[in-house]
Amino acid sequence: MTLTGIAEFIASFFGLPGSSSVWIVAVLAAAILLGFMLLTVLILIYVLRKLLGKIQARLGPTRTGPKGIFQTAADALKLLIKEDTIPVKADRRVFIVAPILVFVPAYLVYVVVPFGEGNHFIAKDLNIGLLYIVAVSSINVIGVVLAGWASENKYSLLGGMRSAAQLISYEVPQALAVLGPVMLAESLSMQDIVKAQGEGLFSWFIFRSLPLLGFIVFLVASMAEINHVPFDLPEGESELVAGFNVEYSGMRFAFFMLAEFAASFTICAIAATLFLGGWHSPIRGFLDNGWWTVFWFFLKSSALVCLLMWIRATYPRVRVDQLMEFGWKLMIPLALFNVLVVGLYVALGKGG
Amino acid sequence: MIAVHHYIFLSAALFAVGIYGVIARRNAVGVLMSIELMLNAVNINLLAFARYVTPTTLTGQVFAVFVITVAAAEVAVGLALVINVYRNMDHINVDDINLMKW
Amino acid sequence: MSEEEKLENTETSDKPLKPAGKASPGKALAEVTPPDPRLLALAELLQSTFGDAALESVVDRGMVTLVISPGTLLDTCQQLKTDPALSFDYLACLTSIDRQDHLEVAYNLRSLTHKHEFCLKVRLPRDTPEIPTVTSIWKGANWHEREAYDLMGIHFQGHPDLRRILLPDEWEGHPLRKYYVYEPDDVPSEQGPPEHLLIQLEGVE
Amino acid sequence: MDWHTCSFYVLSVMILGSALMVVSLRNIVHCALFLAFTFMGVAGVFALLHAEFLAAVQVLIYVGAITVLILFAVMLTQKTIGISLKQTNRLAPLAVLSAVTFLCMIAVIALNTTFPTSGQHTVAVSTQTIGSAILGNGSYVVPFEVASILLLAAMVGAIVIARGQDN
Amino acid sequence: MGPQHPSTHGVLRVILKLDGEWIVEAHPDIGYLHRSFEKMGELRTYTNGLPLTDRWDYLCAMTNNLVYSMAVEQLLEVEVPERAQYLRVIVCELNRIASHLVFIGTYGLDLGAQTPFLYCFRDRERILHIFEEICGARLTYSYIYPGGVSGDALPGWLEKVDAFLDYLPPMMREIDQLLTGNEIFILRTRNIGLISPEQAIDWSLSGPMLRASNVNFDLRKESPYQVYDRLDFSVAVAEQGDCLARYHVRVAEIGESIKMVKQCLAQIPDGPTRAKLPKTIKPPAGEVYARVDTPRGELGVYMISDGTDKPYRQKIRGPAFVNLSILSELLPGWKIADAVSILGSIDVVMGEVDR
Repeated sequence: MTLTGIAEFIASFFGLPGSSSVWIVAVLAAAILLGFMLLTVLILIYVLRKLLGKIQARLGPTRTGPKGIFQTAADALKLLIKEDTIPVKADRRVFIVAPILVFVPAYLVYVVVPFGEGNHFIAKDLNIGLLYIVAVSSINVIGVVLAGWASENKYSLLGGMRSAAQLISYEVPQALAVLGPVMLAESLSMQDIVKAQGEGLFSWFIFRSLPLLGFIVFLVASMAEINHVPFDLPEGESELVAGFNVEYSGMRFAFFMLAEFAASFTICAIAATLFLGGWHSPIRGFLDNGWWTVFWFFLKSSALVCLLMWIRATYPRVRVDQLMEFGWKLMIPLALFNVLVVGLYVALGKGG
Repeated sequence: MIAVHHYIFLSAALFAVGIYGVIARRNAVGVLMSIELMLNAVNINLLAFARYVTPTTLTGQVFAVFVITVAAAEVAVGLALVINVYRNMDHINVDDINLMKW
Repeated sequence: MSEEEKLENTETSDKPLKPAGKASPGKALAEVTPPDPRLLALAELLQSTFGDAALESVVDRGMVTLVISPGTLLDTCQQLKTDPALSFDYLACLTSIDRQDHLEVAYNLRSLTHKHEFCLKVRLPRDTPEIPTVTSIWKGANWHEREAYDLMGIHFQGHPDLRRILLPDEWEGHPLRKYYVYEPDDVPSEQGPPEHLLIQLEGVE
Repeated sequence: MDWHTCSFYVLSVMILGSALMVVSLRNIVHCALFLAFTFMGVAGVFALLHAEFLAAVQVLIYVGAITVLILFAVMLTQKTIGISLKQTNRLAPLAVLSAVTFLCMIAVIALNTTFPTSGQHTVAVSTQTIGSAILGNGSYVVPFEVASILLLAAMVGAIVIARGQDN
Repeated sequence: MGPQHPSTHGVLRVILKLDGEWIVEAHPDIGYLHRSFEKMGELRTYTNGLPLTDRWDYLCAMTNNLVYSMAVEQLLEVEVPERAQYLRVIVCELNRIASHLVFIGTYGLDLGAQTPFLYCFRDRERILHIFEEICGARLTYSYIYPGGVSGDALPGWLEKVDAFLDYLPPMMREIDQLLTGNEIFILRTRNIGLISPEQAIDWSLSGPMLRASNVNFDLRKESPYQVYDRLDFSVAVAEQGDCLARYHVRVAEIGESIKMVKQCLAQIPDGPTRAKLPKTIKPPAGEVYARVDTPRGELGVYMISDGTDKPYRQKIRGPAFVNLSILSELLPGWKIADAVSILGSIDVVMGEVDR
């Protein structure tokens, strides 16, 4: 009942040439991933608002449906219906392309995320998995800059440039932080990394070598990458009103929101895979096969998502030059140090 | 089946577009972009040969990596020059940047 | 003009040092509160230092008031601030008053070191309300003076940025002037109120 | 007409199309956008040639960094975009001529020569093999170091030039 | 930063001249909320002029009523009964706590932290509930009348205040942990918008703005009015004079206010809550400058009576009006993001700036 089976069935059903089943598998996988992503984003937004409500001693959405579960669906519908205005002076084509350029990378990363054991829980286990993630996530910088530039207004251009600078300066520590697990697992492919963390809780990469350092560097750099709260400069409401997406409304604005939330889930998923042993259970061998692996994976990534939301509720915003300084003067040296330590750990481990 | 010469046509075409861009483009940044196109054409060729002519060794791919690094360095310096020219002469029109000292 | 006279004599009786709490009509309830000795001492000190310039000095209901002529304002304030015995380094409030036959500016000064305060008043002729600015001495006076100019029309010579602060720039007239009654349809022009308003405010010349 | 050939043609159309756009459009920002599409197309071709590592590196460096650098440069030289002046100078016909002659020359050479294509299947190219190829024993360690020094020099040079004399 | 800017606490426009990210010049442009209370004051009698005072500083209406009533009482030289004075101090200090809570909440919001805002407003709700019970209104109380207070404390009201005072400290610790210990908050506020003591005195700042620049001057201590001389409390002073110091001074003041109200509850005597005053108040001619220490600084009323039943002139000295005037000298040299933080730390209420 694997995907390829379904693909052959469809190929034969429509009488297409046998070899094209490869295409159909790709299309099917893409559709499933897209559906999965939209679903997670919907659930994520709902959980975020409920959790924020809880932390801030208020209720969160309760109107739409029992306990407000249809709230995000209502929001999405509202955004769909709202009229898509394009500023007159704006550069139409670039204005339309920009949100797509921001949304597509967040979606492409899902290809490599290992949801469970075996390769029917992963779209395509590329052997350059991690490098692919870093490469793809560097595309949205163009989208952000173009979005800022296309809406022809001073505030959004400044917001666009500022967030592009932020994204670039935090890409470096993120890529370096990712090197830790790669060295420990001696492979870029995500499944191998997860397999290397097989032996129970203390084999996870978060504890190996200098505990927590790589994990914290990666998480903070990724939070800056997706403009999460302490670093949400582009939407710094109090200074530049709503940064680069000030001119967007309706469906296009939904693209930006979708990309942001999808990216926040992927960040947690990758962090869980790299540092918290992906789909392995904490106790060696216990419930470690088949559908249970998917359960562990979601448990860990949703725990991380809740952590992110908690941080979103408590931290104020950082000033832009502090952000840059923090990025260049603290994060990159820390990431380099982490690579050094893990390198020593691996070399000693192998040599000793 | 796709053979080597298909890839060579592709890279030659890309290279030709690059040449046209370098010569005909008035804006300095446009010229830099065309140079990038030419370098990419070279890369395609390298990898095509690596794939078809010497599939066992990876020299082609290693060379491609070096070409990419050189290209990155070249763009960085080129754009720095362009910005400096813009700062002094308030335009980056390649035809008018012809005097050695301004 | 009866109300006018009554106002006049209570205000500018020329006895230099009037005991406070003078029983005046209409205050039958509370007994006369004995003047606070500290206030008397302060009034004494001010009288001695500015004897000549001071037109009069009044201690009334917990506040010492010293009236001086506009000409001597700047150096009096300078001395008030720098003189170690006085050291009035804090300008609490600057009030502009329209006394119908003349304008007044009251400076409430306070010394944070000696913890005493008093009110310095200056009288200005109605048609040319000109007075030097004190922003050079207390920067805090900047906005107070702009407000006085905006609402009362007192011109402060040498003020760094004398323009309207509260009202829109193209506003005519100065609302806090006594005759100023703003009816939306008949905005009074600078030279004075429209005729039909005159009867209400009989005090105006 | 298996998926290999058809995706090759799709990709090459995409590359050549957007490359032509890059050199012909008036608005420089649109050119930069099409440049990004060209690079992605080229990355696709690399993947076709079983060089996944190169494809990822291409996307990371070209699309992620160089295009953004060009966009930043374009935005800094803002005035020239406003008036989209005639983008091609009087050498245009000559340029077309030289490009076409070059293309025909290469085509003729490519058709006549028979390349010694060896039939074996490519070795499974994984990051390990490339890593050892670059840094392993008896391989390209020296050029690698030279390349890194070159990058350093370029970085320092760019910063010094771009900073200008103001500080 | 136009009048509708989300972080300018009301309708304040600051014309900023920028050089890239840095502010070169700043000219606050006020007057959008100008209702000319001073002119209206002159057209109303002493008693029905009081409801006007609630609209000056709408976050701390009790102190406005207090200063207006004290001015009239000084003119009449009438003595307010003990119980009324204690009730006045209780109510003013509670209002101070409420106003400081609003400051902490909005300041956190300015810098991006949403949670403290909701915590502060939840606690402030309880204070407003207590006020509603004693004077019927949540914001515009008109509770303190010339000569005393409008209504005596209902049975059980004092116990409610006591219960609130026990409820507040743990909540304050919670808010404290959220903001004070937060290193990003400290990063955004430490030595930003520095005001030296001389500068503060020269620009005649008052209240937390003055005390945060190491100038120990509090009207409640210097010239104690009502029953403040019978309460022992310490004046919260900080040295650095930056946004963080101003924040700490205000948080410390809440603690002090809790202590004061507790002592008032202990010492409050029984007795009448209003002095006998004639139907229409006609104070003898004269001039008086009454002043009170509000959460924003020294609120003063320079009242002149000419023997009639309407004040001849009523000048309102708004603390935030003066505190804001330093902005044009304070902002240049900082960045836009700092401008938001500095403006927030001044705790401006446009009502009494524009009058």
